[in-house]
This record gives sequence, structure tokens and C-alpha cells, in this order.
Amino acid sequence: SGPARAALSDPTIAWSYRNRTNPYWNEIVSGGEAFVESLGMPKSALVHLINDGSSEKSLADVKALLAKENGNVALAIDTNDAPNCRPIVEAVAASKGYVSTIWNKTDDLHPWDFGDHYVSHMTWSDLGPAEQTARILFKKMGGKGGIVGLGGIASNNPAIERKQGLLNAMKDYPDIELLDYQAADWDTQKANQIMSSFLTRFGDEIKGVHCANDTIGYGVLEALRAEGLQGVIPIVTYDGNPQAVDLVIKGDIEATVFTNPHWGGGITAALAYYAATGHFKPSDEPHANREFYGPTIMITPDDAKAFKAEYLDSVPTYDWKDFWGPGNGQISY
Amino acid sequence: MSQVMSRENLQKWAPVLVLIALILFFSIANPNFMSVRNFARIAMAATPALMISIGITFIIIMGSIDLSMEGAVAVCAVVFATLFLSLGGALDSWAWVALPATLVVGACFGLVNGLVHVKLKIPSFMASLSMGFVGIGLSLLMTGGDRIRVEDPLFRSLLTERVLNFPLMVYFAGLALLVAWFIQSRTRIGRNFYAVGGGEELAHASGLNVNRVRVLGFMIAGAFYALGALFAVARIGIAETATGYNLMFISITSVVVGGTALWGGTGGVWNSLVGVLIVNVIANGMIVIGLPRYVQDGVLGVLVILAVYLSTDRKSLAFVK
Amino acid sequence: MDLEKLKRHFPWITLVVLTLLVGLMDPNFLRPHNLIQLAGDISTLFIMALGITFVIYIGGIDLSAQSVANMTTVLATISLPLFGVWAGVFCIVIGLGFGAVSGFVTTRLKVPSFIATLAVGGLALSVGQYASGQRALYMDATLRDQAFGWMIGTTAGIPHELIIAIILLLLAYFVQNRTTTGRALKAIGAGELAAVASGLKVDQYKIMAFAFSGMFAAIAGLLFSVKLAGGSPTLAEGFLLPAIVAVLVGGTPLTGGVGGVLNTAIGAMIVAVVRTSMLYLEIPATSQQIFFGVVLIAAIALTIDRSKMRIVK
Amino acid sequence: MFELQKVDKIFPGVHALKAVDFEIKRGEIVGLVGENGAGKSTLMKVIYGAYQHDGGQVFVDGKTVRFHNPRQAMDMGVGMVFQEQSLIPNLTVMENIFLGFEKQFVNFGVIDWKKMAEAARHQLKKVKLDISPSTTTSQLSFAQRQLVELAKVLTLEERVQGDLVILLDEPTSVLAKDEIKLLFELVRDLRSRASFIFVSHRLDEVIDLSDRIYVLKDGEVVDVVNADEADVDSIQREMVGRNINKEYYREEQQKPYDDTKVLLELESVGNSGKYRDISLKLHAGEVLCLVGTEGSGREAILRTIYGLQRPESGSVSIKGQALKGFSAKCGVEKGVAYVPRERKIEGIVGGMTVFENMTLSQMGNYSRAGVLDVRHERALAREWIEKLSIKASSENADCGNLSGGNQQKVVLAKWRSGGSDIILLDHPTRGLDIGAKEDVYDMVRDMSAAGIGIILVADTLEEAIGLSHTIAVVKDGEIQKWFDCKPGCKPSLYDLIHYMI
Ligand SMILES: Nc1ncnc2c1ncn2[C@@H]1O[C@H](COP(=O)(O)OP(=O)(O)OP(=O)(O)O)[C@@H](O)[C@H]1O
Ligand SMILES: Nc1ncnc2c1ncn2[C@@H]1O[C@H](COP(=O)(O)OP(=O)(O)OP(=O)(O)O)[C@@H](O)[C@H]1O
Ligand SMILES: [Mg+2]
Ligand SMILES: [Mg+2]
Repeated sequence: SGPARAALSDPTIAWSYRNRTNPYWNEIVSGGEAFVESLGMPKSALVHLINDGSSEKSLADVKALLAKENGNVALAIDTNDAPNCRPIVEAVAASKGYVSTIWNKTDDLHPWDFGDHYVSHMTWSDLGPAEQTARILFKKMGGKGGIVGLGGIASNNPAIERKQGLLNAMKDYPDIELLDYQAADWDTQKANQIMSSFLTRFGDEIKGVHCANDTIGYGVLEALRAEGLQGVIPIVTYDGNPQAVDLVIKGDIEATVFTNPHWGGGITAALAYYAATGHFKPSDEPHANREFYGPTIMITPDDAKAFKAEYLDSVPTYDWKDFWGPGNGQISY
Repeated sequence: MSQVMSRENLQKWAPVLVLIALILFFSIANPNFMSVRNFARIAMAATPALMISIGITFIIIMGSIDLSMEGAVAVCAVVFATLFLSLGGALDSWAWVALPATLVVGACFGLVNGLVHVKLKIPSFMASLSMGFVGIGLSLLMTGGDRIRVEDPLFRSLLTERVLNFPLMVYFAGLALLVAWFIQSRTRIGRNFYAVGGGEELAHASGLNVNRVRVLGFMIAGAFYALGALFAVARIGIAETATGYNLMFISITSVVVGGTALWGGTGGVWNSLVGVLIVNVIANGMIVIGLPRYVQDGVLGVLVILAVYLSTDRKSLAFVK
Repeated sequence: MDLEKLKRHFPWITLVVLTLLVGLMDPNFLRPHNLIQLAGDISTLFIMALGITFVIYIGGIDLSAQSVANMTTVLATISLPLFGVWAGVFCIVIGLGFGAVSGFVTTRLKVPSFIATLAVGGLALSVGQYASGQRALYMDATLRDQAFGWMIGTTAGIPHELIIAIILLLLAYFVQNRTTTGRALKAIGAGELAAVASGLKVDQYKIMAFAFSGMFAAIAGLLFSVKLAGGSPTLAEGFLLPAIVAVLVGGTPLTGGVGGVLNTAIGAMIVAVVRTSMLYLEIPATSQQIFFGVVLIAAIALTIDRSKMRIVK
Repeated sequence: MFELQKVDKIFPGVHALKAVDFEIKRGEIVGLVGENGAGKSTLMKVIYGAYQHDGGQVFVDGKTVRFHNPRQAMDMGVGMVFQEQSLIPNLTVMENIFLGFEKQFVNFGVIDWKKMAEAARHQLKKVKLDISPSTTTSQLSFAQRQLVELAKVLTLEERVQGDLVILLDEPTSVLAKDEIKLLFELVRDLRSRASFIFVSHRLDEVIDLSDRIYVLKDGEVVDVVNADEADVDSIQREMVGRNINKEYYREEQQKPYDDTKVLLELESVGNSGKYRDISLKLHAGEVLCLVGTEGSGREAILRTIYGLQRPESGSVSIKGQALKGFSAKCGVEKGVAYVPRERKIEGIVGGMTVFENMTLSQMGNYSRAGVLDVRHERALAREWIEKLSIKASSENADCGNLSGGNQQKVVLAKWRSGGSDIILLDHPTRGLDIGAKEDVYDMVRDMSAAGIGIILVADTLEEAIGLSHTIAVVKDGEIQKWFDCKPGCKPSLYDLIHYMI
């Protein structure tokens, strides 16, 4: 890769993400836009590359953008599928742009192998938090009884980790039985149907539900509501969407995990941008600053109100140059 | 002769037999399956899908196809939620207007769909596929990607209130089914669908305004998509762009599994009811008997092929496309 | 009369017009290098569309292509360490097999291709999910480059995927226009009963068409997983609709017997241009779907040759 | 009352109607004759609004009109019975009869079935057809459907005030004698109310029924004659533009066949519901004719020999070896050719060019290792277009756009050029004009002279008698009687009909 060449002058800032139909990504985008505004540019200055779950489109769009801007790009991206990460960063590096990634990346791929152009990768270690939510769930259940789990798209990293977290927690709870765990593909409708089928299959053996994210949680809640079981069977979710937080406050959800997508969206763009503009030189940073975990905040009925006040009612203004403060340390494999 | 009759009859009733066979199979595999509560759950899951399938049935009878339902449902769901909330968000206030308004929106969406199809002479497959994108886009534009919660207890009572163990929405769906049946068998437009499906050129040559029938067909379908959207929102309590996802292929599959031929002219809404039930029984049953997720797609596929295989009268078919 | 003659040329005229329109907005778009890259990036999707063309050409439809490609990415990744280059052959054969199954189900069991392929797609998906162990897999970089490196590089600024796509296109074109198979497929698309009454082995040809489709889907999947150096049962998500759109926008109607693989090449490029144009026209995120839908309607309205379609269903 | 002036109709590559002047007087029956592709159907479709004329004018009662669709024509009292069947099979008879005009039985969009059935019965009575209005149309026989179509057109009587114009495009080609008689009576009865245009290739019928006869050739009106001074020969001469050989069926060319060489043998072949215990031998150069009423099973027999249907009992052997596989493929490989009755569906592939159609059954002969030799194909096509004087703009013309007759010629050319030596002809001359018929008869003679065996299901008994060496009368799926038809000692119509019914 060699020494970083003269940095870019006002590169195009772009965010490439899955879709707009999901509150999580909307939060990410809002962060990205907040960052762009912090540079004194209008929201609209942020370029959106939406792949609708298609790695093919994701890659094609990025290449097209690089071609259009001649490599003068600061790109923040979730590559949608881990394998898609390599060709993307290779393409960006080849055209001397700058990219920061979140979530999906294969383990054999590292920013430092690309000099300065692959600025950073942030992911969230869902193992720990998912384990914690599980423990909260088990406590609520009195440490025994059957549970069911509904996961995300089976091959997605977060889906795998969140399931693993649940399994880890179970090691300490011999009386908890995992009745079944099925992938609900992050989809509310699917989750709803799977949950109601679970109710048929296990009837009142089900004492608790572990959901891989909030959208799944909504489906499960409604399936329970239909049977008049909401509030009777405790559930835990993940992501900490505003609506989920409200449900935690209402006590419908026992716990969810806030990964601060707003900050994540902003800071990922910021990393790419400030590296591109030469504000800092990635290759001078320690590995811990190039592959790191994002922040996670556990939300339970006790602290939900306070949390809402602090993070949601008025979105805090972040210092987009404090790249690593809120982070959670280097990624370990 | 009589034995020919019985063969035809068997073919005609094959979907029902398949449905019964499936129910028996799953019940044996897991007795819990055979319970009113579970049937209620299947019914709930099937309600929105049934509305969509009824809508597409009319189109398929005409020998056309409609792939716009995902977009249509998204638009209807979002429009409903927005209107409902802006009108007070309680069914016992003026907000009830949102219900009929949504049906109108659905019909209008169908109208545009139909006009694009007949006026621009674009095959329905493409026209509706494109309109699907437009619909998704519209709902996205309206919500900016956020989801809208509809929590009015009266409206949600469609899900929460039960009569004879079945939630209200199931009965309303049944009502809609009867209406659809009436349209199909008693009304002029309904019969014209069959005429167009049986021989479009001939129908035109004998003075039928085929394009008008077409457009009306898509409007009626649109209205039923709107109903589907309403039930979907009632079931989940959320209106969003994703409300319509995964409805396209499954609803068309249901229609065909029910015994309505894709080349038009035959079948009807009762077939679609059976088809929808078959598909939902399979979906529910596979989980109830504890099939791992990764085999479910395959199993569904095989069962669908089997069902269609049994219910098609191959002797009378020269070929299928 | 002249219009009639012109009609056949509408697809590529539309393509050129669209390209120039975007070019007006931003001349950069027209840089050869840029256009070549555009073509290169659509190649994988085009290869899948190429296969689907054969099925639509005989009046059917193949909805299994995406799932077959998904499965292939997994199988390719798994089998690479085992078979090396032969992993490619292995995948292609599997794809061919799944296609043939679809063909068998439509022709022999008389299940409409729309449903048959959807169902067979489900099978492929299950195989993919099972084989992947429900996780994203990645290829060892060196192994990949040894076996399939030739697939991805560029020569004289031309991406190898594009070259592969063009070679496949020429092959398909030859089959379609110069061979008895191609002629038979056309006859089946335009008048199946007459084809039967002329003593053609219609069922075999139909199964062949589906098998082609499966094979091309597998090639697309293989190419894609090599490109991404990995596989997952969802890697090829989002291929299907654009691929079908490419075929239809190119001017091969679902009624069959008309159009062909060249049209699909044009159609794929149209899809690529429309997709990229959103970037150049700076369409806001929430309007992109609408834009795509509307442009699609316009493009199809222009490209399809209705003179060969007696009725528009 | 109804007049066309200088009407032109141009299709891609075909000038179908050239400045046609045409007039129908009140209560008149106008005959319209012409070769295949002369433009009869096109002319009718222009009058009916199915096609729009590109030049000239149409007057109704002196006022110019332009019908943009059949609907408008109907409202002006124009109705048409089509050359091809035009009822919708999956609908009931009554729905077909009132298709597009249900309004009268509809209130608030709801159909009153009783009322419609009543009205339908009334219409069916007009054509003396005694079937339940709620029968599904697909269950009717050809003839019944034809009558239902007529009944459908006759609804104009009630619907439209004033004069009607009813167009009959070859209505008789599928009807049996007595049905034709019934049709003619009807037409005559209706003159008070309606004028008719009557298209047929059977000139005697035309002369018998109509008052004036328009002769169309290559899209031009070459003559208008009054029926009473018209005679078949002169009209034929005008249609074809040359003398018609009196010895129509080429009997004088009939050579005895070689009864030592058996090409095809059926031994007590049976197929439940279609035919029973059929045994026959076909020799080289023999023309064997299956005679029977509609639905007697002849077509089914042909389809079995060709391999489209598998017999349930008995054995079929071709050139000494028994058939095992039953598929069209096998048939063709064994040198069997089949000219189907459903020409547009099974005969030609619409949307494919003439030359592609001609080589479809024999691509093997025009390809090396699966690669086609298109130049060679074209040459063949040009040769046969020439030979059979097929009206097509070129060998690249879309077969689907050829007129019925010319399509048939393409089908024949396909098999003839393919060199099959057992040829099954199902109504080969149905819908053909004399010119074309002559060509067909010539081909039959040539083929039999060339030692080809032919099984023929003829359009008319005369044809059967004229052409065949041997006649088998089929009734209810069984062969009733064999006749030997050497020239000179041919059986009479009466002999045959006696065994047919
Ligand atoms: N839809 C069409 N498109 C192009 N050409 C057509 C079309 N219909 C008819 N033609 C051409 O117009 C001419 C007249 O056809 P038409 O069917 O009127 O002949 P016809 O007198 O009815 O013949 P036949 O006695 O065989 O029915 C023919 O050359 C035919 O090829
Ligand atoms: N492919 C087929 N499948 C089912 N039934 C058939 C088939 N072909 C013929 N039949 C039936 O066999 C009987 C004989 O029909 P066919 O058309 O052979 O009469 P036909 O003797 O050819 O009369 P014509 O040739 O004068 O029309 C009819 O009842 C017909 O419905
Ligand atoms: Mg005609
Ligand atoms: Mg017959």
C-alpha cells in the first residue's frame, strides 16, 4: 500500500446501507446526516447507496460512485453480506478512495492490509449483550422453564452472535430449556407466524422468548397479544429502537440493547471523511483504532425512562472527531 | 362415462383432499396441531394472504398476472395508518373514514396499474411489476422509512376480540370472501373475467370492451389488496413499507395450488381459499412438527408441486407453459 | 411499414437514448472506461438473465435462478478446497441438474413453470442453507486465485467478467439462431402444438431450456462467489427481478417465440444504466424505488415489439 | 344501404384490398367468392370493424362511417359469423350468445340468469337448436357451435332497430348437408329484416343462395354477376384466372397401386370412446379414404397412426415392423406425415417464417451436427412457394399472416418436401378454393404415382370418391364397409351414405 498520498479535498461523503424500511438503518442515516451537517453542508450532501439486501447492487453502486467521483470518495458502508466486504474495499482502495465499514466483514480481512484507504471496521460484539438480555429473561422467569428463540437471517454475523449469546447464558441455568430456535429473518410478519406456531407446538411450556432484534420482537408481542398473553410471557429483544424503548417502559419488553446507530452512522462516515481529508493518518493508528466494537447500552424497565430522556427525546450532539471514546475496544476473533 | 365423471370430480376436489391429508398428517405428527386454538392461529395468519389471493384470482382468471400487490399493500397500509391517526386514531371517532378511504386508494392504485397495462399495451407482468416498485417507493416517501403503530383498541379488537375462539378479523375475511364469490358468479364484470380468460380475441370480436374489463379487474383486485393491508395492520398493529413483503409469490402460489389455472378461464375464489389454507397449514405445520428452518423452503416446494400435480387434469391439457 | 421495421430496433435505440440522457447530466458518465466498467459490473446479473431468456423464449418463466445462484455460491466456496478448478464444473453440473428438474416438473408433471421453478428454487435454497451451516463462508484468497483468478482480473482495461459474459452471449446467440435446438425452442415458444405435430421432441427441448437456465444461473453464482471470495445462502439476493426485467425490457415478451439473447444483452445494459443513473441524477434515497418503477414502465413501453404479440395479456 | 367505395387495406407486406367498391342493398344476399388470400375475410372484417380500412370510404344509408371496433359495427346492425370458430369454450352457451350485451339482464351489476336463459332459448329456437342454454360451449360439436354462432348474431334482430347486415364467412365449411339446408332456409326467412354477405368456396352453394356475386381476386373486385346468369365455370375462371380442368379430381391420372408392397398395417386397433377393432392395409401408391360422419372416429384413427395417441389394443406396423413407441417423433422417423385439420393450431407455427415452417419437421436434412444451413432452407422454401403458387410476400413472411388456404399449402409443402412416404390428410382441402384444391389433388396424384401411401379424411364425399383407390366407411368408430374405387367402377354417393348413417 505504501505511504498515504496527498489527502483528498472535500470528498463526496456516501453511506451505503440495506434499506430505508427499517428503523435501524434510518437511525444510521440520521447519524450520517448529522455528521454532514456538522461540516456545514446540507443533509442532501450525503449520497445514499441503497442495496435492498442485494450484494450485487451494493458492489455495483459503490463502483459506479467511485467512477463518477474519480475515487474522491469517503464511503461508510455495511456491505450487506460478509463476503461482499473484500471486493468493496479492494475497489475503493484501487481508486484511492477511503472507506469505513460496519457489521459485515470476513475474519480474514483487515483494514491495515490496505494502508490508509480501508480506514476502519466497527462491529458490535453482540455476544455479551445478547447473553445479558438472556440472563435478564431467565431471572424474570425465575431461573427455570422453557424458552423459544427467534433469530435473524441465519447467515448474518449479528444473528449468529446473538444466538450464541443466548446459548452461553444457558450454561449457568440448567433448568432453562431451549424448546426451539428458528430464523425469523429480522421480519415482523415472519416472527408473528413462527411465534404463533410455537404456541401451538409447546403450548404453555413457553415461559420466555428471546428475540434477535426489536422488529422480531414486535411480531412476537402481537402473536402473544392475540392470545391475551402479552405481559404473561416475558420477551427480550435487541437494537433499542425508540418504539422498543417505549415498550420496555410499558413493561411489554423486559430488555433491549441500544447500539446507538445514530452515533455509529455518524462516526463511520466521520472516520472515512477525516481520514480522506488527512485529519488523521489511519496507518499511524494502532490496530485497536481500526477494528473496534461499537458501544452497547442495556435498556431495562428500571433505566428505560432515563435512557429515553438522554438519547431519544433530544438526540445528543456528538463530537464527530471523538472517534474512539464511546467504543468498546479492539475486535477479537 | 361415470368413471370419467368421477375422475373429473376427483381432480376438482383434489385441492380439498390435499388440504385434509395435510391436516391429518400434521395432526398425527403432533396432536397439538389438531386444536381449535391452532386453527384460529392458522386462520389469523391466512386472513391478509386470503384477501391478496382473492384479488389476484380475478386477474389470473383473465389470464393476466399482477405482481404489484406488495407495493399496493404497502401504500394502502401506510395511507390507512396516516389517515387514521390524523383523524384522531380511534375507530369510534371520525377516524373510521380511513377504512373506506383505504379501499378507494387500493382501487385507484389498481386503476393506474390497469391503465398502464392496457393504454401503454405493456404486458400485465411488467406493468404490475413496475407498479409494485412505484408502490413501495410511494409508501417509503410517505413514511420516510419509519413504521407507524396503530394501537386503537377498537381497531385492534379485530385481532383481540374472539367469537367462538376465532378473532373477529377472520369473520370479516369470510364476509369479504362471500362478496368476492358474488362478484365472480353473479355479476356481469365477474363473468366477463371468465370471457376474457377463455378467449380474449373472441371476446373482443363479439363486442366486449376487453380493456374496460381489464381495468375494472385490476381495480377490484386493488380493493382486495387494500382489505389485505387493513387486516395485516390489524394483526401486527404496525403499518410500514415492509407490511407487503413476501406476499407476491406466496399469494400466486396459493391461487395455483387451489386449482386456478395460470392461463385463465377457470377456477375461482373458493379455490383460492383452499389454496391459501393449504399454504398456511404447511407453513404452520412445519414449525409445529419442528422441522429445522433450513429444510422448510424445500419441503414447501415439494408439497406445492405435489398439490398442483394432483389437482391438474393432465389428460385435458395439451401442454403447460 | 417503416415504423414496423423500426420497431425491431427500439430496444437498442432506447438504450442509447437513456445513456445519452444521463450523459447530458454528467459527461463523465460517457467515458469509455466508465461504460465498460458498467458493463463489467452487470455481467454476473446478465449471465443469469441469459439463461432465463431461454425459458421465457419458450413461453415459460424461471424463478429458481436466484436460489440456484445462492446455492452455487455456497457450494463453490465449500468445494473449492476439495476440487480446485473442478469445483466450477461441479457447480455448473449441479445447476444444470436443478434446471432439468424444473423442466421435468413442468413438462412431465404439467406444473406451470411459474410454480415449478418457484418450488425447485425452494429446494435449492434449502440445499444452500444446509450446506452453508447457516453462516457466510469465505474462500482462501490464494486457492481462489489459483483456481479462478482468471475470472476476475482485467486485461487491457476490460474486466474478465465482461469477456466471459460476451463469450457466453455469443455461444447462446449461436445456439439460438444457428442450431436446430434454437429453431425448435422458437417453434415451441410460438406454437407448441404445431411443434409437436411436426414430430419435435418438445418435452426434451423444454427440459433442455430449463437446464440451460439452471446452468447459466450456476455460472452467475460461481462468478459472483469468486468475485466476492465467499459464499452464503443469501449472497445472490436481489438478482432475480432485475434479471427478469433485463430479459423483458430487452424485448423478449413472456408469450415466447420472439426476441432472444441479444435483446437480453441490451436489456441488461438498460437495467445497469437506469440503476446507475440514479447516482448521476442524484435521486433522493426515498424516491429511488419510484424512479426505477417509472423509468421501467417507460422503457418497456418503448422496447416491446407488439406487432408479434396478437394480444397483450 | 351499405356501401364501400375504393376501400384499401394494407397489412405489413400485403396489399389485401385494393380500391374495393362494394354494395349491399336492403334485403339482399350478396355472394363473395375468391381464391385463398383474395381478401374475402379481410373485406368482411373491415365491414365488421375488426380491421380499419387504410383508404376509401364506408357509407351506411349515404352517411360515411368508420368503425373503430366491432362494437360500433354491431350497434349499426352489422353482425358476423367468423371463418374460424369464435365462441369462448369455457362459457355457457347463453353467456356466449349475449357476451358484451348482458346489460339487458343486469340490474345493479347483478345478472338475472333465468331471464338470460329464457332469451337464449328464444335465440336457439331461431336456429332450431335444442340444447340447454347453460351447457358449457366446449361440450358442443363443431356444427352445434356454428349454429350457436348464428343464433348469437341473430340477437341483432331484437337489439337493433332498422336494417341488419349479417356477414357469413365460410359458415358451411364445417356443416353437414341438412345443417346447410337449415342455414339457407334461415337466411332466406330473414331477408325481410337483414341483408347478407355469404362467403364460401362451394360455388354451387353461393349461386344457389345469393342474388349477386362479387368475385374477388388478389384484393380486387374483378366482376359482379347476378346469380341467375352466373355459372360455376365462368366464375371459377375469373377467380383463378384460367380454365379449370373439368376432370376435377384427376381421375384419369389415377394409376393402380402396387398391392405387393404394404406400407402400413393396422390389426384390430382400438381406443375406447373413439374407435374399435380397426384393421386395414395401406399399399404403396394407394389412396385410402376414411369416410364417415363428423365424430365417427376418423381423425382419432389418423392421430393414432401418426403417434399422437396410443391405442389401447391391437398393433400398428409400418413397413413390416410393429410400432412400439407412440409419439409424433417416431411417426415422422418412420416416414409418416400428418396434415392436421386444425391448421392454425397444429399445422403451422404463427410467428415463424414460411421457410422455418417448411423445414420444422425435417431440420435434420438441413443441418450438419445440429447447425442449420439457412441458405439451403430458403432455397427450398422459394422452390415450393413457386411450385404451389403460395401467396406470400417472400419465404420470410410470417406464416401466421397467410390466409387459411396458403397456410395449408405451406403445411403440405413441409411434408411433401420432407419425403415422407405415408401421408395422412385430415380435411386437406377444408377452406381451400378450387385453384388450391386442384393443386392439392395434383399433389395427391403425384404422390401416389411416386409410390406414396395416402390415408385421406376428405371434406366431401365427392372428393373421397374422386381421389381414392379404396374407401373404408367408418361409423361410430368401426369400419362398416370397404369399397374398391378403381376408375370407372367407383361407388355412388348413395352407396356410401347408406353405410354412414
Ligand atoms: N392480420 C393480418 N396481417 C397480415 N396480413 C394478413 C392478415 N390477415 C390477412 N392477411 C393477408 O391478406 C390477404 C387476404 O387474406 P384473407 O384471409 O382475407 O383471404 P381469404 O380470401 O379470406 O382467404 P381464405 O379463403 O383462405 O379464407 C392474404 O394475403 C393474407 O395473407
Ligand atoms: N385427441 C382426442 N382426445 C380426446 N377425444 C378425441 C380426440 N380425437 C378425437 N376424439 C373423439 O373421438 C371422436 C371422433 O372424433 P373425430 O374428430 O375423429 O371425428 P371425425 O370422424 O374425424 O369427423 P370429421 O373428420 O368429419 O370431423 C369424437 O367424439 C372426438 O371427441
Ligand atoms: Mg377467409
Ligand atoms: Mg374429425
